[in-house]
Amino acid sequence: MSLYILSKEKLPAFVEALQAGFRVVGPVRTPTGFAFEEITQADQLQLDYTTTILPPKKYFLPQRETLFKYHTGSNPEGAQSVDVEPVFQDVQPTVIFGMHTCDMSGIMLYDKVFSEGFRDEHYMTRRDKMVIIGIECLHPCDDASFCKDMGTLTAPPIYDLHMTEVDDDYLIDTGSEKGERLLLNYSEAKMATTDHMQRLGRVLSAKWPRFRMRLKMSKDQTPSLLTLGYNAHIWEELGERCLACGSCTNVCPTCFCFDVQDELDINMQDGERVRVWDSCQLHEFALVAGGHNFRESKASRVRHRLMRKGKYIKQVHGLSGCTGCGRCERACLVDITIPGTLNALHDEMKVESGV
Amino acid sequence: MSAKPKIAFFDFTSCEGCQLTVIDALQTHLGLLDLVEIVQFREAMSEKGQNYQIAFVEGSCTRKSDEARLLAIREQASAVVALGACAHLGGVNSMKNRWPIENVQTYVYGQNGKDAYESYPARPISAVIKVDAVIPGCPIDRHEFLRVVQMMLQGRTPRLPDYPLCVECKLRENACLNTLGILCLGPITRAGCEAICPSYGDGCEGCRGWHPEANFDYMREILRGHGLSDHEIDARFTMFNHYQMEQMSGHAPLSEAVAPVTDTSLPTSSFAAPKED
Amino acid sequence: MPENIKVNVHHVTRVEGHGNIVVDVRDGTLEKCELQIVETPRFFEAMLRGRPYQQASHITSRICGICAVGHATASLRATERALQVQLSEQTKLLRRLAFHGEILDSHILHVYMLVAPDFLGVGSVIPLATSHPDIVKRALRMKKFSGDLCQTIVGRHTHPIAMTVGGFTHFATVQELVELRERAEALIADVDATVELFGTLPWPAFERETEFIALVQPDDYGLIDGKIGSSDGYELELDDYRQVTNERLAPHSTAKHAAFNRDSYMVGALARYNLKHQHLSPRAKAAAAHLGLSAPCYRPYLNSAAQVVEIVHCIDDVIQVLDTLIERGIEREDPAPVTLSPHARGVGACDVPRGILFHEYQIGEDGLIEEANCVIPTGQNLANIDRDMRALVPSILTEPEEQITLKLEMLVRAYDPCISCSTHFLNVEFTGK
Amino acid sequence: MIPNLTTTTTPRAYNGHTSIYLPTIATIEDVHNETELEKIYTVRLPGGQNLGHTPGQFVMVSLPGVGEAPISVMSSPSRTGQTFRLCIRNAGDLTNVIHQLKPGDKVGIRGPFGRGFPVDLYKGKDVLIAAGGLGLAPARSLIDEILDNRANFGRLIILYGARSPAEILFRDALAEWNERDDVESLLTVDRPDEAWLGHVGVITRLFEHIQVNPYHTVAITVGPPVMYRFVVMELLGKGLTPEQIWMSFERRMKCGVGKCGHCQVNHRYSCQDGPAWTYAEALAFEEAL
Ligand SMILES: Cc1cc2nc3c(=O)[nH]c(=O)nc-3n(C[C@H](O)[C@H](O)[C@H](O)COP(=O)(O)OP(=O)(O)OC[C@H]3O[C@@H](n4cnc5c(N)ncnc54)[C@H](O)[C@@H]3O)c2cc1C
Ligand code: SF4
Ligand code: SF4
Ligand code: SF4
Repeated sequence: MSLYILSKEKLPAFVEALQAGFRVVGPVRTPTGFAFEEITQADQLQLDYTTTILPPKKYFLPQRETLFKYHTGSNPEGAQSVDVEPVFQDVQPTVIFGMHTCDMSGIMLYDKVFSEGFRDEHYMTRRDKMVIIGIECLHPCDDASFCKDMGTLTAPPIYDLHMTEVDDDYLIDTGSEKGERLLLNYSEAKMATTDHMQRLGRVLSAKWPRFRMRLKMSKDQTPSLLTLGYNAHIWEELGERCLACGSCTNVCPTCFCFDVQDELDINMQDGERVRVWDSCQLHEFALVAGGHNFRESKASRVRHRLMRKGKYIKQVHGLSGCTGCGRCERACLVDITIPGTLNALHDEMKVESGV
Repeated sequence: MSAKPKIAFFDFTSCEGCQLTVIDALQTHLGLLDLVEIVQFREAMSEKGQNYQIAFVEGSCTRKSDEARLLAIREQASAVVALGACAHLGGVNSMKNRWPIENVQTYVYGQNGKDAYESYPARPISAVIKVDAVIPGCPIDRHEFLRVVQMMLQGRTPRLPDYPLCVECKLRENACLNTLGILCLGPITRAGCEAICPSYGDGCEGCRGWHPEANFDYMREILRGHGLSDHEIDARFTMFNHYQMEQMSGHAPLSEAVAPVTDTSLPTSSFAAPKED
Repeated sequence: MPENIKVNVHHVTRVEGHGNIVVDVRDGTLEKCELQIVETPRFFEAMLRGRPYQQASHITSRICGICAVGHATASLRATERALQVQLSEQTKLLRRLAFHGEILDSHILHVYMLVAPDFLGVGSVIPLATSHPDIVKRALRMKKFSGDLCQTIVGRHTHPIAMTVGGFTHFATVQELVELRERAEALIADVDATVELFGTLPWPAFERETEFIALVQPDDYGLIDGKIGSSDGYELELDDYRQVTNERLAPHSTAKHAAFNRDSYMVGALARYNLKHQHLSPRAKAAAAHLGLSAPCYRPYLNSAAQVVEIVHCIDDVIQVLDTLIERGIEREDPAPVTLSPHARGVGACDVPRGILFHEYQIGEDGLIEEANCVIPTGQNLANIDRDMRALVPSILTEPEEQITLKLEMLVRAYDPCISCSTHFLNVEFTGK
Repeated sequence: MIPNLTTTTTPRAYNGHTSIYLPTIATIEDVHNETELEKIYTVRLPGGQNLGHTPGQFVMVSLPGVGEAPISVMSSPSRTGQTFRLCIRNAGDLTNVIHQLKPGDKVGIRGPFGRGFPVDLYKGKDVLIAAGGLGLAPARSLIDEILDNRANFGRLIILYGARSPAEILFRDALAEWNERDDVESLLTVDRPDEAWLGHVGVITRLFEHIQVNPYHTVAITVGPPVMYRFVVMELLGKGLTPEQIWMSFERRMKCGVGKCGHCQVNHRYSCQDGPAWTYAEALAFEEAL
């Protein structure tokens, strides 16, 4: 599609214009960092943010989401009656500003998960109303990032608009017609000139050396590394350390597992069935009636997470289960990290194979 | 629906904050009164019915004479629910257990304290009678209270979350206090309060008790990283859970560290105890 | 006149904690008349020994679920005075808001749910929900506001979270304060209706002259810090609180009673009213007039009326403090620094719903608490309740026993005793049966 | 490639959208006390609509206000008209409340879900079914389907292990199978009582009493997780290949439609690609057994 240019000072006007027709979400400053939140005033938007605790996935799959409402009662003869009515929560025109490339990769996976097989209309109806405006990462968020290793340092093809900061302007690529229309209708963006494009090229090529590689292997090798390392010693060590707190999965832009619970009104007749984020790191996750737990040890759960991130998700959906965003590493209080684990596994396997 | 189930509230050694939370729950959920009939609630009413099916017991058992009352409640009720940390864990009351009981009696009440103020080490009520369900917390969470009542009315056994508080804390997108230099016991504490303390900037103190997989060794490592001494770590671990830590390790945490225990003459605080006339 | 009367109220209800009233009249003479405390002792002072000072306010708020903010405040003040902490103006204002939230919550609970049923002839607030739904709904509405006020500032009322040594760990946004301000304003109709309702109640006429003690501050109805004032004309520094709560041997009893200038004194809303009514808000003054209060007032039953007056005052003050804060804006401040030194002592005092409360700590250089003492309002009031009962009983001996019992129970309840605050009692009578 | 035999349901539409989580409200027509722990429910969908399942598939049964759980369909397709049957053990929270239901009460039903047993693949073969405990309920669906199309199959061997005589399911059916010449059925209990005259011991003990032709046999085993490893060893010992052995996996399930992640076995979802698997498939998954 086409490249446009919008000067930085015109951005607030764009945001304000959008607010008339959309809920506008973007990174804002919090007392301790940044978070994706609804923007009420244009100047809250912090496009030069580093990272957030929760990825923007919370707007795509809310922490707690109502699936349907129910009403139970009884008819005059005493027979039970039950009515159910589906709920599609948070389906409203929404513009999400400033998604980093890694987080867009997470949403690309979500789109597959919830549309393939049984189509999850709760997700899809919400998704249809979303406009994604990405922002090109020009600097690593911090030392925990390993997006370059995971190949997510460039924008995946799911954005409607994608912005790159070039001096005092944003160069904006349009990823969809919807995006282009939005840009033209709500902002003063102009077509980019050759000069702009040259500057963009310089900015993009200059960014790569700023990012370092952390993995001792390429991302394409992780599935086989994990297959070989299924019974490696490292899992026991990590299992010992792990707090089983699930922080790593909750902050992960590709984790989507959920629990389903019923909530009951005080009248004991009406209520809602909701889904809430769940984590495979928790003891109960694979426990079944009779007390058998398919992942009893923390070691098996830590391994399962790494398997999912580095192998299983790729097997099923063809996309990497890890975006290299580094959030799990920042969240973990006992320093269990994906690069650290994969590298240790790599070393252990090398020793084992005598290489 | 048939006759409303009758419920009763009882208090033992406690601050009555949990009962107060029940009263507060009525602010938003007056409908509770349509579901159950409250027949005893000393803090809020004069009527005293003896005919109850569910007994909510607040407070720890801290003296021999409490036991008979607890047994009588157990005898009458078809279900006993421990209301709050005092009843569930022993709670703050168990902090005194690190000393011989005479030590605390005389410290606060002078040399006569031993005789005038009956007491023994604080215990959760489950140490005395069988408990069917627990509503943890200091104080309890009012929504959890309502949920437990509803579940019991549905004929279900209320179950507690078995995972750490960090789960709920992350869902609220709190910045982790332990990474900001504020101590938090969230990683070892049972969830269910929606991480209310970390959400208000103060570390979790473990009032809901430990979750079954609590990793004490690495929690200690985290706290040592804050520069805490072992004594301070034990002080944090035992604010609500002295009884549990003692049961787990077989000895009263912190007890060696306190001088008066080795001192055979019992301490009388010039500071706190009333003067002898 | 009946010759023998035995009143034995086992566990006075609708008070916090456990107390028994025992009256024994034999051959027309009063043999025994006392409020027995059967609450289990809790040993908080002993428990505080060896704890990091940061834990103190969280531990001591668990002394009492109703006065949790009060205990936390007194505890923080004791720690802060021991560790030479200077509070910012914003911290003081925010604490004042949380404190008012608690006073409101406690007073509303007490007058509506614990006292009103007596006058409306029911056993509790629960039948009241059917017989007088408007009254109950109003009470719950007002309570919800006070609860939400505490929640906004400190996380919750019972066991406040965000109050810490030197300041706060959480800051409400100005937007939240603006919303509270609007709700407070809207609540004034309910407050007026409360004054109206309690203005119609027939308070018993019983009267007994006594000494009143409360915290006093120049030009303010302040409830945190200040000096200790007595209606007998004394004023003492907080550090001298032991002189006030001093224990003496009462002539008729072997137990010790807290007494200062006389053989007993009263603390609480009525004491505060008597000592500093001139600093009440104009609307609170009008309410006092409507409720038949005028200083000095020696009618203990009117303690509940004084609480209604304080409800009015607190709402007015909440609005004023909110205005100040909204205008200043809220700044996220780190807690003020502490200075540790060997055996540092500090006294903290505040006037909680039931009266003046003292905490005193000695903190070592290692930050661990070495000694602790807490003196609670109900403990101070017990001697006065005893004397009131002794004065009251002879005048009502001709009435039916249920009436006597009810009047005695109502008297005890008027003091709003918070017996579960049994850190330690100074004057418990454990006379054998 | 794993064949995917999933049948999709048509969930109710709302504003043109559908929710895969919305149950259809069905009526309980009959409740039969089978044992102390198990009850059999006859369920009718609105309008007597046919469930349209294959043996080994399951439905998500829910009680709004309590929760939802996967339950295998006990009826065979051949015996499913306007109603179908579920055999439900009181195993926990939801099932305990389900056990309090009476005829006329409502339950939510979603499904059928998952890959059942590929009956067509079994045609012309000898079929050996080894069921442990509650595993006989899903197995029953297959057994009845075979019995109702008896000519299409070779021998039918049913091995069933129950914990104790009191826990034996489907006594009537067992008696009937015993009577028939075209069914070989053997029953054992782990813990006999005084009156028990039959086989004693775990289910694997029954294998010494049967002979199979490994070239013509498929084996289906359903039971508690601990059972599979031992049954599979017996079957391999009789010369069956991993491809000839089918098993059904119980996993925790919260959605039934391959989203919630609970039922994952390695990268596979048990609710979609299972619960029926061949042992050959399972061998590729470290997590399967
Ligand atoms: C494909 C499939 C088919 C099935 N078919 C049948 C069938 O035909 N008949 C039948 O009766 N059952 C069947 N089940 C099993 C049935 O789904 C479970 O028995 C049911 O989910 C139990 O749910 P519940 O709500 O009653 O138990 P819950 O009490 O909710 O338990 C649900 C799960 O949580 C675990 N759990 C959670 N918290 C705790 C805790 N604190 N302590 C212990 N355990 C805990 C339980 O062990 C159990 O696994 C099948 C399961 C699957 C996967
Ligand atoms: S964040 Fe760390 S400690 Fe917590 S579950 Fe994940 S790996 Fe374990
Ligand atoms: S658990 Fe806490 S709030 Fe509840 S009674 Fe005990 S000390 Fe009070
Ligand atoms: S603040 Fe506490 S509860 Fe929250 S994530 Fe950190 S350790 Fe866990």
